[in-house]
Amino acid sequence: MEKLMQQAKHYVRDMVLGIVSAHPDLYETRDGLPLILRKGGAIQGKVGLVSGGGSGHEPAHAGYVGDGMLDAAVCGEVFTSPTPDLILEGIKAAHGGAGVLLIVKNYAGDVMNFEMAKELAELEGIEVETVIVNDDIALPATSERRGVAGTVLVHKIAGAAAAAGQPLQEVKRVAEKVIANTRSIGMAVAPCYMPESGKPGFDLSPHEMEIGIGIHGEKGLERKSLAPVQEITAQLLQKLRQEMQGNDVIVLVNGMGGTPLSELYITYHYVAEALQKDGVSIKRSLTGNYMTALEMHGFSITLCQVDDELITYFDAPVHTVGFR
Amino acid sequence: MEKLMQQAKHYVRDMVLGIVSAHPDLYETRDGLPLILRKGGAIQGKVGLVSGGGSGHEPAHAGYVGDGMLDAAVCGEVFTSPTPDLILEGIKAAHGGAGVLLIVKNYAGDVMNFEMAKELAELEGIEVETVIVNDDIALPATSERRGVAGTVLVHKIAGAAAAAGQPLQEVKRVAEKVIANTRSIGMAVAPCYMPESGKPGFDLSPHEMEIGIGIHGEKGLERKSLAPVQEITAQLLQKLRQEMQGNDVIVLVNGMGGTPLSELYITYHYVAEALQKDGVSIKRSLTGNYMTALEMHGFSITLCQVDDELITYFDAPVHTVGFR
Amino acid sequence: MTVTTEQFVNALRKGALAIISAKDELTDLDREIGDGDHGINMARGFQHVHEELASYEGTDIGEVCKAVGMTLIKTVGGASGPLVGTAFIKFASAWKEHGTLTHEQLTAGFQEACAGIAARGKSEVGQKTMLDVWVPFTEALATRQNVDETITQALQTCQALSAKKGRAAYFGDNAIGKQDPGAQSSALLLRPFAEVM
Amino acid sequence: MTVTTEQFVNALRKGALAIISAKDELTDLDREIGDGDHGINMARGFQHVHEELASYEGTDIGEVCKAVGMTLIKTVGGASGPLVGTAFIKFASAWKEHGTLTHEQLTAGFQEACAGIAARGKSEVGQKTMLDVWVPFTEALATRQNVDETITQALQTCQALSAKKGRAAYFGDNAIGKQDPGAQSSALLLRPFAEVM
Ligand SMILES: Nc1ncnc2c1ncn2[C@@H]1O[C@H](COP(=O)(O)OP(=O)(O)O)[C@@H](O)[C@H]1O
Ligand SMILES: Nc1ncnc2c1ncn2[C@@H]1O[C@H](COP(=O)(O)OP(=O)(O)O)[C@@H](O)[C@H]1O
Ligand SMILES: [Mg+2]
Ligand SMILES: [Mg+2]
Ligand SMILES: [Mg+2]
Ligand SMILES: [Mg+2]
Repeated sequence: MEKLMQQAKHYVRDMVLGIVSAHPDLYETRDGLPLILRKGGAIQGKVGLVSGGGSGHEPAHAGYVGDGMLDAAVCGEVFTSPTPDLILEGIKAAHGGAGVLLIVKNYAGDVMNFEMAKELAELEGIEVETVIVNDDIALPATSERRGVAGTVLVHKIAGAAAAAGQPLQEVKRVAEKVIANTRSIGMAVAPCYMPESGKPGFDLSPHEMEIGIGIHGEKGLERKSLAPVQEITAQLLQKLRQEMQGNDVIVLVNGMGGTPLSELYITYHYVAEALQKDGVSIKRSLTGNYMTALEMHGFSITLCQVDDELITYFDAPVHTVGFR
Repeated sequence: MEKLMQQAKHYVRDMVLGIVSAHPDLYETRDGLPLILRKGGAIQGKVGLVSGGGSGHEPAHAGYVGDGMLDAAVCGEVFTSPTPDLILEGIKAAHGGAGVLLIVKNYAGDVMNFEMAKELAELEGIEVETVIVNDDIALPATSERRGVAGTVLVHKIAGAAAAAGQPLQEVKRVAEKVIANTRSIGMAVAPCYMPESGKPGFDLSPHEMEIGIGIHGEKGLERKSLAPVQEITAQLLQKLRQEMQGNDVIVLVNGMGGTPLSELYITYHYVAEALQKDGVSIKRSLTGNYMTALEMHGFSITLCQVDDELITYFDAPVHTVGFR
Repeated sequence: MTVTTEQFVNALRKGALAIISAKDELTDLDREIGDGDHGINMARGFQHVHEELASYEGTDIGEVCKAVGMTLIKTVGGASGPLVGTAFIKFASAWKEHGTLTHEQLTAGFQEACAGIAARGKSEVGQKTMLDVWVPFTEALATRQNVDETITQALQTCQALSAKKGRAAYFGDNAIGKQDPGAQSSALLLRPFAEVM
Repeated sequence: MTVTTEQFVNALRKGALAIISAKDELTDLDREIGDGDHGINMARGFQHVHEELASYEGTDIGEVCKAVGMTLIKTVGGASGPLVGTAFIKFASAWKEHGTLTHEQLTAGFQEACAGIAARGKSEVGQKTMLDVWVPFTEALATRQNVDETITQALQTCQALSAKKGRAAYFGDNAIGKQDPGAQSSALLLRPFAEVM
């Protein structure tokens, strides 16, 4: 797979320059750092929300910076956690005096780098809390579970709580509630290719699919012959539903970056049909590319069990490129 | 390339079902037809806007149905013009007493099928006008030039004129002004695959690219070794600029469906840099998947020369899934 | 020579089946100089036609052609749908209420069909389209030449043309040597009519 | 045995170069049981370290380690960045203002580094991570065993482990028989220190 880029080592730099120049009304950056900040800077008295991680997941995380969601997105190298010094800059930019919540996906690298940044920020007198998103049920051990597309719902809902003027501990509680209620699982029919090495994350033969893939080109946990999408979604939904009690959900059918939108809507059709048969009430839904893995061709399904509080925050106004 | 679908022959049906069930607040359909209609039906006294064509270009055209843009999108089979009877249903649904404008891309099939539908609608007493979009400069002969991503700008700007209450002839004039001012050209590093045949539109060796591709898997007009993106954009911009006088433009960097958003932003960065060097003023810009060709990996650049009138319409509020 | 409704329907059935069987081949031709759907489009439409043919029993040739034309217009789509559909609608008006056709009537119907395609497509013979089969076929019919040989010859001529209309026109001279998918499917459709004449 | 700043820096230079040359190999290991970036990450960081080494002349071992640690933390990213970076920061506090190191001081510094990695990574030896090289290396150093052989042996042991930490843990037992990329890069980094001891 060929890459549309100038030089692999400038991939993230050029992307950040592009994002900022494409949306001059929404974003700013600082000192040429790979940071996407909400235009106008921190809002005084509002809890700042900072997320980020490796790049290659666009529109995550930059696309979720804006009114009602994030204040800063920290962009690491492709699929590589950003470093603590950079995250610290994001925290400082997002801090409007009411503290900062870090929304971190559960990867060793992200957890450690954000933790080090938190320590550094605390040294500078900024109150910082962290939530760790681990919605991917592909792995049985919850301690190892990865943060994937469900992270976007945490951004949205916690972002609305912060925008509503809630204090840091309350925003954190809401974020943790979303995390506790959210589960995802993904699949792919074609891998992604790293800009630097040009190599695929895994090699798939034609007519095969990987179930339980991550969003960094990690192999899946199971390889099968490709099935019609109704069978695939039934299998994934069964795994998801085993972990959930409630019957009121937000559904997210997330594209992995290289999936035609038509296929995502076809997938959503079978997901919605199966959930309805199962007595589940779809309160809200999202279909599209929300948390991608470069040009991987596949999708993930996320279910988030909701109550009135979460729906109210979910419906709150938002002004970002990646979420509407 | 494997397809995420149930059955090729139900590809469009399932997609339409998915689109409608994913956005119950925005859309409705009618009698199980592959039509996407704005929820609530035609607006009395407003000129109705109908577009469409083959499917596989999502979010076009369904994603542009909504306040401020289209009233109906007619969904043909993948890359196949819809039939006159179906287009007629779309026209009827969009007609609020003030006539209907058909926004048609310049393909023999679309032109003929929309023309037949117009004749049928006129028999039923509906006033219908047509504009033909032909923004793709890959072909020298303007009569053969295809309608590609620039069509989205016609939807947006004519949609705003209709929403502003302009009469049919005036909406048509605005649409034709956009068409006259808009030029596009595209390239790809990987083809798309037809759901039914499973075959690629063209075969590319690694390290090659096609310049001047269409949005239906048509081969490009020139095959070259892949170059860094700055060289590619310089070459495409030179072709575009040869055809344009004005220096105030809207820029659209459109993804072909399988292109990572990061690559589109990298592309936008070099496009913007080159235009600025060239003394062109970018009044507005769009970067993302607007007019795709299934999972094709590539992009197109569209320049639309604008004045105050077009910018005002471009900036007018819009409420759709595909455009914001 | 007269053509009965039964003969006409039989020829049409053969033509439809030939197109359905050639689906992949036609699609591959369209991948070369089009968008790779011609076989899919035509097979979809003629599948419908084939299924409906039985229900036309007892009607006249004009009725059959009107129904076939409407089915094609509604189910083929693309560029070929309105064109082939128009041809049958033109047949329908030429042969309205005809249970049999004389040689002159048959010829006149095909001439109307060719004119209909040309008008709808704003095209003419020599532009590497289906007209490059329809027009020579009709001329051979009018002048009582060997229709089968004419089709074979017409396909050869068409293949050597540069493309001026439809998607193949994007390739212009690069289409020389490649067969036009619509010409190919038209040959499959029309060849069985040679037998009834 | 004492280690001078010059010897220390020389060993570090060799280790950095070994990692830079093994970039593709390390990345390929990470493709198998990770996300295919370990070589890219480590090479990026140690490229910076290598370029900065010259500028450390005249400073002591503690200073060198502090600068190296900060550079690694700021430029490697991923999981390996904070871990290897922490190791050097721990060296820095153990060897603060030391121009030379005795065997005991060297050992103590490595023990601090191992503890630092384990604390930062919430991990321990036996989980198929870089600790499976760092810990046996440090033990061999403490007990004056053959460090070079120990590393070779440690890599073999690590390769046979099931994965419990980092991305490789996603594969659990399926990681058995595959080498941990962080263990491999740690071996490349630490092997040159065997020579100065
Ligand atoms: N203007 C035209 N006049 C006559 N025939 C045409 C014209 N445009 C296209 N065709 C015919 O239609 C064929 C393509 O049909 P098809 O592939 O089904 O539609 P599309 O080009 O819309 O994908 C061409 O091979 C050609 O024979
Ligand atoms: N919790 C941990 N403790 C110790 N080492 C770890 C831990 N997590 C990961 N590692 C090491 O980091 C290596 C992966 O580094 P790298 O690929 O650069 O980062 P990432 O996993 O973020 O892509 C693994 O091979 C392993 O040796
Ligand atoms: Mg990584
Ligand atoms: Mg077509
Ligand atoms: Mg075609
Ligand atoms: Mg890695």
